[in-house]
Amino acid sequence: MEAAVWLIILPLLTAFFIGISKLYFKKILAPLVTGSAIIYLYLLILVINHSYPPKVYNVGAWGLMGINLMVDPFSAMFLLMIAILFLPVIIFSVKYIKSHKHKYFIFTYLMTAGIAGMVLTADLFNLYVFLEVSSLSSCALVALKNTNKGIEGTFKYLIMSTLGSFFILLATILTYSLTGTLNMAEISLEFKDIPFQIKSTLMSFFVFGYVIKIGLIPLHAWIPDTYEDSPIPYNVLSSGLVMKSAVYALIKVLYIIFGIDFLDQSGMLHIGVFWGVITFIVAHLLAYQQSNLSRLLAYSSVAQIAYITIGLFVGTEGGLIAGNFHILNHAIMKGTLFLVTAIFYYSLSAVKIEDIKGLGYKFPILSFIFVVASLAIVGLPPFNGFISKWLIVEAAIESGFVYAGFFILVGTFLSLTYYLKVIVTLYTKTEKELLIVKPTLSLRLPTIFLGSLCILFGIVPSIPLSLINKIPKFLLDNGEYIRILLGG
Amino acid sequence: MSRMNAMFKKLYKLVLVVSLAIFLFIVFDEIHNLDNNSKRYLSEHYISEGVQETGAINIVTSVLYDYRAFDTLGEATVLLTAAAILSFLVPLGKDKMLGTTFTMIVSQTTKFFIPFLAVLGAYLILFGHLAPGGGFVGGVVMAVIPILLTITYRVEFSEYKFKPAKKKLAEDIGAIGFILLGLVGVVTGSNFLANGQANFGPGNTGELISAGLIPFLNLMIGIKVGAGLAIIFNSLIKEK
Amino acid sequence: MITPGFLYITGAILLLLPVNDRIKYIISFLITAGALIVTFYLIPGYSFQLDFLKFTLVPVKVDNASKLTGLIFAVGGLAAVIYSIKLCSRFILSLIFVFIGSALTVVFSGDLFTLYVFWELMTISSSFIIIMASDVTKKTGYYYCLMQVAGGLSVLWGTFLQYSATGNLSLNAIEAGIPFFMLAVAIKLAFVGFHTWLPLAYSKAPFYVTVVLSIYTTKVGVYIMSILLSGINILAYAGLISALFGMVMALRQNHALKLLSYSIIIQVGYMIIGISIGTEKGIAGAIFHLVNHILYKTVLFMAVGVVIYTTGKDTLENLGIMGRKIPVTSIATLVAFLGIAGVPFFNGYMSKSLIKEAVQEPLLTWGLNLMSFGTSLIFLKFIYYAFFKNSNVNLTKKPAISMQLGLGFLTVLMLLIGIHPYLLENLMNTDLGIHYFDKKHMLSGIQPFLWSIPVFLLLKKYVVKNYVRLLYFDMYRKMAKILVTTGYQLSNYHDGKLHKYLLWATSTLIILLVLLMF
Amino acid sequence: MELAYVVVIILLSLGMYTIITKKNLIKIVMGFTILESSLILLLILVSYKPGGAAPILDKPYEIVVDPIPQALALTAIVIGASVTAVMLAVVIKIYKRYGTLNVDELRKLRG
Amino acid sequence: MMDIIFNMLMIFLVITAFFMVFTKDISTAVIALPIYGAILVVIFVILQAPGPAIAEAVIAAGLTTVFFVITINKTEY
Repeated sequence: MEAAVWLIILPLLTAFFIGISKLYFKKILAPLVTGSAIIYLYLLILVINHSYPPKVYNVGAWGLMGINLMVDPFSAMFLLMIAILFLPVIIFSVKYIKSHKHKYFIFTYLMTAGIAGMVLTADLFNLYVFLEVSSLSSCALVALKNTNKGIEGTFKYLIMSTLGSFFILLATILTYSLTGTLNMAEISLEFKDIPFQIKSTLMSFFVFGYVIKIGLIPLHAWIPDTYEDSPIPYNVLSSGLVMKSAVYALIKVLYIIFGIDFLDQSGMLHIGVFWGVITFIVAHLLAYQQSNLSRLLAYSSVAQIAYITIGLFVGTEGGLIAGNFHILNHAIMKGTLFLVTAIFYYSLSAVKIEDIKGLGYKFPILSFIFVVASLAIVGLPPFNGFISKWLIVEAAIESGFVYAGFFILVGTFLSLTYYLKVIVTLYTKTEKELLIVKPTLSLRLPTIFLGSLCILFGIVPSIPLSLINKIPKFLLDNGEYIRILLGG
Repeated sequence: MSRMNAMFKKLYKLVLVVSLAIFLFIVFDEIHNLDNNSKRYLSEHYISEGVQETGAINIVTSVLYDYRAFDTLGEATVLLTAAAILSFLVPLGKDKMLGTTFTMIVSQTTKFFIPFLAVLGAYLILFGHLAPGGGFVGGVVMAVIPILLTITYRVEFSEYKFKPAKKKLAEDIGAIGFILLGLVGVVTGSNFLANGQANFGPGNTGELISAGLIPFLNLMIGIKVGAGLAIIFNSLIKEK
Repeated sequence: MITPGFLYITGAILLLLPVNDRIKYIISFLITAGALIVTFYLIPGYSFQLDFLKFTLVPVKVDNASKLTGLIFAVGGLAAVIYSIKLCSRFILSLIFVFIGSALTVVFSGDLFTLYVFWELMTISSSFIIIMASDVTKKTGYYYCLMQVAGGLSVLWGTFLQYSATGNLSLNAIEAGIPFFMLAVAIKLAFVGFHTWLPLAYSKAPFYVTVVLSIYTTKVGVYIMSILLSGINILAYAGLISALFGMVMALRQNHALKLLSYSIIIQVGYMIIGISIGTEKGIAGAIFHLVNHILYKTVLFMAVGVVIYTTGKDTLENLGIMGRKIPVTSIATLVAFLGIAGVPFFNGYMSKSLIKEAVQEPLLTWGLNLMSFGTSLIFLKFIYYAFFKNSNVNLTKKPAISMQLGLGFLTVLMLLIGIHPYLLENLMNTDLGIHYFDKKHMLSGIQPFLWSIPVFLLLKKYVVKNYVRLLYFDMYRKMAKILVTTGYQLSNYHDGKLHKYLLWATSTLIILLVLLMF
Repeated sequence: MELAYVVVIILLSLGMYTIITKKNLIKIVMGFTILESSLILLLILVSYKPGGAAPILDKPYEIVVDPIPQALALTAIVIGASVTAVMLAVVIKIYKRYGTLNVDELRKLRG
Repeated sequence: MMDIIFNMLMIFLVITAFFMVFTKDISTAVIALPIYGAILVVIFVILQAPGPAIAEAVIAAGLTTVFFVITINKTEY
């Protein structure tokens, strides 16, 4: 399982080499980043292929005394998401990013390293460190355009995310002082004897810290601000990976450390589902009001993450499968939408919704993809979003959260209101002469790739589901996970 | 009415903070009553076996650079990220710090200090596994040299002495070096960042050349942190 | 196994390829005719199973009723595509193919999952047809899509309730979620109160789009209602109310397309009554009426389309073009008029008498008579404008051959069914034991029509009046306004103050602590 | 020793209070440094054992304080300092762009 | 004896923190920052944590204060 640690080292090394290449040989940037991304893709596929049964890698060969990396189906699903998004975004960015190009790639690679670290690690403090790596580089990317709005968004992001990290660190420290260890498996074993009240307080700190980064209502306010004036390819990674990595960490902490039984007793499952319902209703209503396309998509991200939250907090096998599938699908759909938006911005600096008027006739294929992705994200058949929403609703009803299922359908309707608004604008003819920069193939190809995945996973959902189906076994029964991590 | 509103808002914030404090108090009290010191078998293992296993006397260093060296990698990355953010947030411009010039005495004293600082930094870095200190602290002390130069002689001089590109290069080399040292473990058939377990010459404990790779890791971190902080400082200063 | 729906969707994908006009014609003709042939040779009782996720789906299940419905859908598809092929672009044509294909798949679907997926696909494709078709239909398409998706979502919710109650997705024996299926069907059928989308979409959209939409949208609703909700007697009165409402509204219209749209509501009322009776005759009558209605309403829409095509407008005044200038269209219109009025030896007559035969309660019988009477009245107005009122409208261009071909094809079918009504029974493999052309049925069939002529002559000045103010009240727009206002208020709370956000965060923390600790 | 925990709580609450009430951006960043320092103090308190020696084992000691939280504290200090530096840089940038340090005037992003 | 010093230091720490937060002038607050850091350093040393103490002295009390000073310098002139 040497490849697992390479998943973290390779982006780091690439980032450092980009730093050096900026000083001495600027020309090699594009081959360097694409080459590294291709190798990274290969490594990811290698690790995903060997993810079942789960494997443990001891950093420093210290066994349980040091830090362990663990590849289980849950992290493999996440790695699959990185594999799908990362190379297209890198290829897209090579052409798209014009200013601070080196810095952009440095931060992107650092962010990916942080996310890969968060996904793979089985150590609580290590999780915090990598969380900090990914959120700090993410902040940097928000500020990259160096505009007023970008800087303001960065500041808000920094403040909120640092507050979240702070509570995560507090909870981590308290956990250490209670259990004397930082290994998740050992903590989980030790936690069996800890009084209920302490555990629930710790859990609320963890939940609060991660939820700030996930952005459920009312902790969501910074998310649209960071999306509004940042490089759009970054938004793909931000909504696809950064927010999701926080979801991942939260779920891992809750399900592995605290265990499903405790979540049920303490009422966290109910809180999570209810929170999700509130969030997507409000987020949909807010998204309708937006005139800025990125902001609209950001609010939509908040809503979609609420669906994911519902799926994951339902607490059954079906719910976990549905939530994870929606994590993957949302990354693909939102990635497609953002990439198309980015091409619109690249071609005629369209920011507002009315700026894209009439583009449906200028870019027929891209607009078609935009329509496909937005219908998918609304949850209409036969696209991938529909399948995962179907699974979420089914799981919610199955475990008694009938109201959640009903409101998901209401939310589908609400999300259609604003996506259809955008689509209608896209296909409204305009008198204005549009000055258009033709997007090159390297911009169009990644977009088309992601868009076609929307259709593919909608018609043949069994491809990703074969991997995702293995996840609930390790989350619902943390004994299995603990046994493997402890080397049994 | 608006004053009432403002008063109410303030009170509400106060209530929030106080209730947070009360919750924390309850939790701390309960944790305190639990008596958890018996559970620290991991740290007891570090204390009883750490010196033999890693060869470093300073257990904190051996935790940082051996048992939990992966954390340190992440931490160094955070610092590098911060340095990178600052260096691009700043447009190229002249400094405007204070705008005063110092007297002869100050500059002479600075000159006088620099060798001492260099020696102190080197000591802190190289003896990190034997005494308190280590790469981070030593790196910071090293970074004070360009900072002092900047404060006393303005940025131009400092950057003439220590070119920004060189600092950036040093930072990257530090970080890459850390990873390469970690990869030594992989090359020799052990795991990434292996040191104590891979038996890289623990040497005689208490000596300078001991504890395997720890001094070298310390050195790399020292270079990285020193260069990174110098970049951060100069960037902040140059911000118009 | 090739199903007609699959064939159509393949055709849609083929049409997306950059082909020239000639190939476009060939592809369209082959696909539509092929689908008709395939549907004709489907064997009742055939079904096909498919494993998807953890369900076993039945994408194709043929029985007598679905075969007849599918056949008329395929006929309508052939006629409509021939009619509109010259007018619409390749992309719109492709969407139309998706639309027809999904409608056919819905008809042959054997489980709720397939039903929902293709129901929604119909909605999407038809909305995009409306949105893309012209510059003035953007808002209409938006409204239409939202309404239809609301209906689709209630199908979905009903499906979920049914699935969680029974554990399977089969179409028979609906136990749970009936109100939601009702809501869905009501929206699809343009039931009174849910009808707002229909006149709007059908009158604003280009006429060739309207022709296609009018064949399938409401009829799929009728067919699904006959499967899922048959035999709920109370709905018969609801259908009656809906039809009477449609009658009143239709009488007040000045535009041909709107008049026809409201008349759809009346005709759908017949089908609702037939289905709600629930007996074999009732349902068969409803299905037959569906077939007949598709035929004559499509012809009428096509005729109005020809008028719009040749004169540019769809006001009733412009119908005066009919007569010698466009002979084929005029004959077809007359035939369709006699059909819709329920005159014996024309096609509407047979299904109307069948439904009347099935109805037992006197109130409903009188209602049916009233509906027939109203229909005749409305179409007398139509005919009056078309043939008897003097007009000085001139042709601006000649109607295309393809349009007349589509029109003529359907007219021939109409005449055939009118003269030989047992044709439909044979196609459905049933024998209802009714003599259509005996005295009792003939009398009761022709009476409303005969009554309507003197009434029309007497009340001509009220019926033919140009109503300036139209009754128009749309509560959905009001509801949408409330939602938008709420969103605006919420959006105002996000005023960019970091302190506010931090305060929300801290409050959340405290709430979370309180919730979890106690 | 109990006093120390109370101090941690006080510092933490004080930091939170600073962040949610103070208008000045620099004060807010200062609130974060207080928060960070409270956590570091907590870490050191967790590591402390009465009568323990510092974890530098040049000779065998009876009781040695826990080294792990100290290592974590070192990491936390560096991360905290990095974040503070970034925040301050952004504050300077905001001052250049908006001409103010009042947090309530950062309202270009809304809705 | 040690306990008293320790408790005194703790109280000083809190007072410094309150001073930092509630003083009107930012410069004064920033000047209190190294004092705060210094007290923390002493506390760390008392609590047998020399490593973090040095780090705190150099990084938190030293560098962070310098950063704050620079920020004030850049924002008030």
